[in-house]
Amino acid sequence: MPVRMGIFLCDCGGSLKNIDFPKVRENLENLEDIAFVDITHNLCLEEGEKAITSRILTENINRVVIAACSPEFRERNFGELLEKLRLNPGLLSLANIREQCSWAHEGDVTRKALELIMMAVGKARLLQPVERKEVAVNNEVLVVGGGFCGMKSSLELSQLGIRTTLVEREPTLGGKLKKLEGFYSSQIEAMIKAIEKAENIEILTSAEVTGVEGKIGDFKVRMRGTKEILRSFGAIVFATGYKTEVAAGDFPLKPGVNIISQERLVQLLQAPTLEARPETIGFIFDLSDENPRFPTLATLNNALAVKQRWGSEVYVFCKNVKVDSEGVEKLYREAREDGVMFLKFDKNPKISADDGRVKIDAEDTLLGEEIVLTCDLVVAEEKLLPAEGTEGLSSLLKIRTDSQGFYQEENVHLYPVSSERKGIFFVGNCRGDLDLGRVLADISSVVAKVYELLPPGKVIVEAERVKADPQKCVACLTCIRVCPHRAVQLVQVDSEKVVAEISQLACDKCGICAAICPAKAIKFEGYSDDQILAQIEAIGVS
Amino acid sequence: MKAERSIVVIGGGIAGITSALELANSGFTVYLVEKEARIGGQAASFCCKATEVCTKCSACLLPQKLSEVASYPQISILTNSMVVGVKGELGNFQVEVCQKPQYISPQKCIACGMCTEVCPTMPKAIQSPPPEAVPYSYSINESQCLRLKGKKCNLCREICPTNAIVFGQKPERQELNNIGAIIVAIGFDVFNAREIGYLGYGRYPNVLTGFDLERIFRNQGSLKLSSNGKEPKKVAFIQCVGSRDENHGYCSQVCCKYAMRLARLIKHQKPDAEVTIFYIDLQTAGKGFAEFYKECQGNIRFIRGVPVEISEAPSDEVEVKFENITEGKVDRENFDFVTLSVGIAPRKDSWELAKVLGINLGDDGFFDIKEPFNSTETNVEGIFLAGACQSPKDIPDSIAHGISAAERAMEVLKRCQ
Amino acid sequence: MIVAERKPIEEILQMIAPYKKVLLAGCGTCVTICWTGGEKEVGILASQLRLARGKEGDKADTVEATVERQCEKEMVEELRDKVDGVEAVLSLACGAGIQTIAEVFEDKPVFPAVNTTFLGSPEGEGVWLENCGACGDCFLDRTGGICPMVRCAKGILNGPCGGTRKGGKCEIDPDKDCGWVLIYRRLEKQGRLDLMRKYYPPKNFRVVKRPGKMQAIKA
Amino acid sequence: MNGEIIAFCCEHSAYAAADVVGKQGLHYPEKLRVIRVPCAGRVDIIHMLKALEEGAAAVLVLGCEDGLCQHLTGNVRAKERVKYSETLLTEVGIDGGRVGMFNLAANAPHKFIKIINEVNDRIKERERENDSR
Repeated sequence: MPVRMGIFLCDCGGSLKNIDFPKVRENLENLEDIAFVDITHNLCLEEGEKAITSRILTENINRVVIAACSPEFRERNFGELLEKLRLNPGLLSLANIREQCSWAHEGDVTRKALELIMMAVGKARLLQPVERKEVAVNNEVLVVGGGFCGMKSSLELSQLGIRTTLVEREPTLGGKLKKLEGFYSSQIEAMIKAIEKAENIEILTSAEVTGVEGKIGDFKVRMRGTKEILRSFGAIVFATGYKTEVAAGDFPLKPGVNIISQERLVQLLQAPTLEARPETIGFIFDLSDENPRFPTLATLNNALAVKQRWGSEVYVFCKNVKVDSEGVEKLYREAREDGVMFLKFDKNPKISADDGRVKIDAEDTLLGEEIVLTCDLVVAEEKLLPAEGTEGLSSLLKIRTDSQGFYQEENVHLYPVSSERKGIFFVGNCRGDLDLGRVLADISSVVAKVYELLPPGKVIVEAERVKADPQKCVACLTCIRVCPHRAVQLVQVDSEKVVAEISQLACDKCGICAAICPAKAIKFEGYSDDQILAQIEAIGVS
Repeated sequence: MKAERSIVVIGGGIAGITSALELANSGFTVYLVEKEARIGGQAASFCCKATEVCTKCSACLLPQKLSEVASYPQISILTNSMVVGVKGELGNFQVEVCQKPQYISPQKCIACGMCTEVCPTMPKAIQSPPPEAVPYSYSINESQCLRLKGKKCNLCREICPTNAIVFGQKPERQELNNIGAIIVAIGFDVFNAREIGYLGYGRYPNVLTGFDLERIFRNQGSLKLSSNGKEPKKVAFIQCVGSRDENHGYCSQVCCKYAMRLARLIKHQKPDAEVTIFYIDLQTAGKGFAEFYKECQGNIRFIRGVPVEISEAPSDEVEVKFENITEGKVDRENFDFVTLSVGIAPRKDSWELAKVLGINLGDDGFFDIKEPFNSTETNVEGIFLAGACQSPKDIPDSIAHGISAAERAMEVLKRCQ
Repeated sequence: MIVAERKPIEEILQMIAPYKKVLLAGCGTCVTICWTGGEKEVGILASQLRLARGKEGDKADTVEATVERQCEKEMVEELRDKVDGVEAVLSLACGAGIQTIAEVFEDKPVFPAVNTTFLGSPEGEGVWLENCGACGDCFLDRTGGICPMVRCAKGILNGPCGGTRKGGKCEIDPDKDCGWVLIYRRLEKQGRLDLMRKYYPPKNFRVVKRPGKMQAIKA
Repeated sequence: MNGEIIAFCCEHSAYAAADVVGKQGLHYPEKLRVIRVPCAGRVDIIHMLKALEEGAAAVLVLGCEDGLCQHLTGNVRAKERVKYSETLLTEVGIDGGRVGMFNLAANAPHKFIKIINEVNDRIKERERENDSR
């Protein structure tokens, strides 16, 4: 069908005085394929909508150029209006003659405005409609990791009516918190019961994810347990947790030296009887500034518990007390009021064995003095580290980790729980150092994000916004390797040919593949090569 | 009982708009009630703190989210509006909203600016919106406008091409019915540094707050001293102003981060500037932040202990009196610019809204939560909290909290269906 | 796959200097895959030539075309109309492609725009590694599927040479793996280390710089 | 074309920053022509070369700050491509400085102006040099 274009110029209530609109119209009217050029005053208001509607209904045009304010304001609304008028929104091209022309320059800018519109016209000639269609997706979610985070995520997903499979490496659910006594372990027990009762949660224990193919809406996941399982899921939530470690480089962890981990201390605190009550206990943490929330909370809670249960002298050595989580400042105050002594160092203290006891040799920066303290027991900093298998899984998923090896790249667009691949999420401590409040926010966030991406029923996507032409594709795999969102797959088109196919669900419309394709087989409608070049060619023509 | 799929979000800052977008994306209708003339809240006027690389402050996430909210058909934005009454219960609230006179209709104003051109007062009574404003519409300063002062001026109305200007407006009340749930996201007040007299804020022109600095970098691109128009050579940051003291039993969670980022930005723009940060405990948690702190240590001086006094010194400098711990004496040092890293305080009007909604305030003045660790639910079923009105939060944490509040609301509504 | 690298631009400019109108002929197979002579690269080279000659005030006229396989006469035949309209052809295909196009259009001067460098496979995004010397006498059966002729810098058949560096790197280029260490590890995995003890008589080597490696700079 | 500056602007950052410049009533040289792209990673070598062929004085790719690309690698790839275009130009004796990649965020209007002004100054300087030759 031949191009027949309608052009609407908006003079913003007559305020864009440095543009001579009649002159612009005169220049445009002489171009080919132009059905009409209208000067309107307030395209963004109801009257503008009416002006567009009546023209489009009578003029039978198939391309629309609107020269007005920045697309930031009305692009979406103009698109919706065209759709209402049965014109595909893909056939709309905008020229920003207000923010980036009239307002950005002093003096007459008629020539520049005309050029910007000519660029939009050049692009509009080559625009193609982008149809939208419904696609069926699998709404089932796989949650990896049966600790607190994974269990709570599954439970909340199931409460929103989303079917969930929970896979855990160990033979039982519960994770680390199950080992603790008291409040947490009873909570965990209750959660396990609730999960076992929930109709739409399936539990797979002693099983591990060994392969992930496919894309959002249809991830083909291979799991190895008692037997090999291959199942499809719409989304995958990783809640694989963390591990802790006492760094041998920081502490002389020799047998007979009374240096223990926080975990061991908790066990001692929970034991019904104690062999010998330690008179003096030293805690050391924040040696490296890395992942401080976790050791800070453990230290404050345990120092208080020691003080309250054993009544020992408690000294805490640290570089900084990291109080940037809710309630931690209060906990810190409580500890000080209860008599826990805090000593801050800038240089890491020397720790040595001293006849069965432990000597801490530190420079207290606040007192400006050197302090030598001999403790019966020293509780070492437990570093928070990525869980075993994080590296393997991330390379399996082709997803980047952060600088410390935790899941999720340091990119603010991904926070809180997203990854660069749509439909793959990370919650809780598998993505870094979070306190419980933040972990809970993560869990709710992941539920919301899954629900948003995979609503019940079908999902509407733009069918072919970014498309690899099967005729031109040489299956060089370049796009598959470079796509940051892993949205491209190789598919068999007929018995002998395989080509790249871009999943519109997984694609985030960046165009990196279209730029790099050595065969020029990928077209990004709206930003295709010819559409970009048409804009370049229109510059300076007027 | 039938639960309604409409939700009122009170407060259009980063947490509120995140909740609104999340709900709208999941098919809910949202009324976004904003007290000010525009949404965006505090973070909308923050600057980019990137040096050669992004320092992950997240302030640039705002513009995109704001324009998304503005053009979302399922989100109605009510500016200049306050919630003044609530009836009903979870699943079916009636929310009474009072809208102050706006004089210029944001639905009709096309921001052409012709009204300002004709406005006869000096300074102009009709002001252009700041660039980040959503809705992007002009506003009238009541104390300047001749017409509103009873004089006979009609110039702006005559020239307005869209008849957007209406005088003689009275506050309007409207009732939003069939509201399933309410999300409170009214944000925070920046701690008023004048409350600590010895720091000299408001008295010395070269003592400003971190939030002032955000706006200066945003609107001017660089920091220039008002006295000589040059970039400062010697800059100090003072941490924990309005946090972790006898009146504020909490860490504001944002100040160490913004101070270090702004310090790096100053060093980036003027590499020979000397920057010092006075602190109590440095908060370096968060993805990649420990590494960033290490980089900062390379060219920023960190001194443990916050100064005891700031006073005037010759040639527009200020003298900072602080305890020199290593030498065990009180030291004095002159700086030509001091930034007070002020913290996050609960909003002064929190208690009014708390009364209207029947929700509780906690010890520190932030809204209280139903049970420990469940940071989005209040004592009233169906009323949720999002963002820094619950407890101090930085931008990423506010976003996460905004999403989780939306999710809690969706789930609770689903349960009572 | 055949890997090629673009020639230095001065060389190309010199070759086509006498001709006003030139056809740039790309090939849609190997050279497309190694980012050297596909439709995209044809466009870039054409633009670069126009810029270069435009600077000298000598307007170059370029015609661009890419065929699926330039080493096939039938496919090259598609270019006849375009070739008729130009004075010379600049081919971005491998040596085989260039020779085919030269043979089909015997009366036109055909110039190579690329150097065909080696047979290899992709090592990662934008990196190709030489792994076959096309020696015509394959003995990968004895070396665990790794060819020492190209993977070993010295091309020795009875390795390793004794100069292997720590970490299994080559003594000539510490960035490259020692081919014989790779062979050893592979055979070890297969339990066929006895093959390492066998002696193989020397082959007649061609003098080629080995192993070849090409790194594309375009992201 | 006649000595225009073409800027490919990522719609998440530079394009929005350019809008803010207009809203604040600030100015930059009129010869700037902005082409909106979804990500700096969409801009290819051929787009830059073609713009220069058509007569642009300079071609800029303006993307998100390093580490802030919504598509993780778009701005990094764009930088690589600009660098490669630079060598393609230098090879044939054209000033490689006529293509450039810059990073900025949506809330950095002053950085936008600074970039454009600096590029414009360079162009003027070059013109002066050519005139005096």
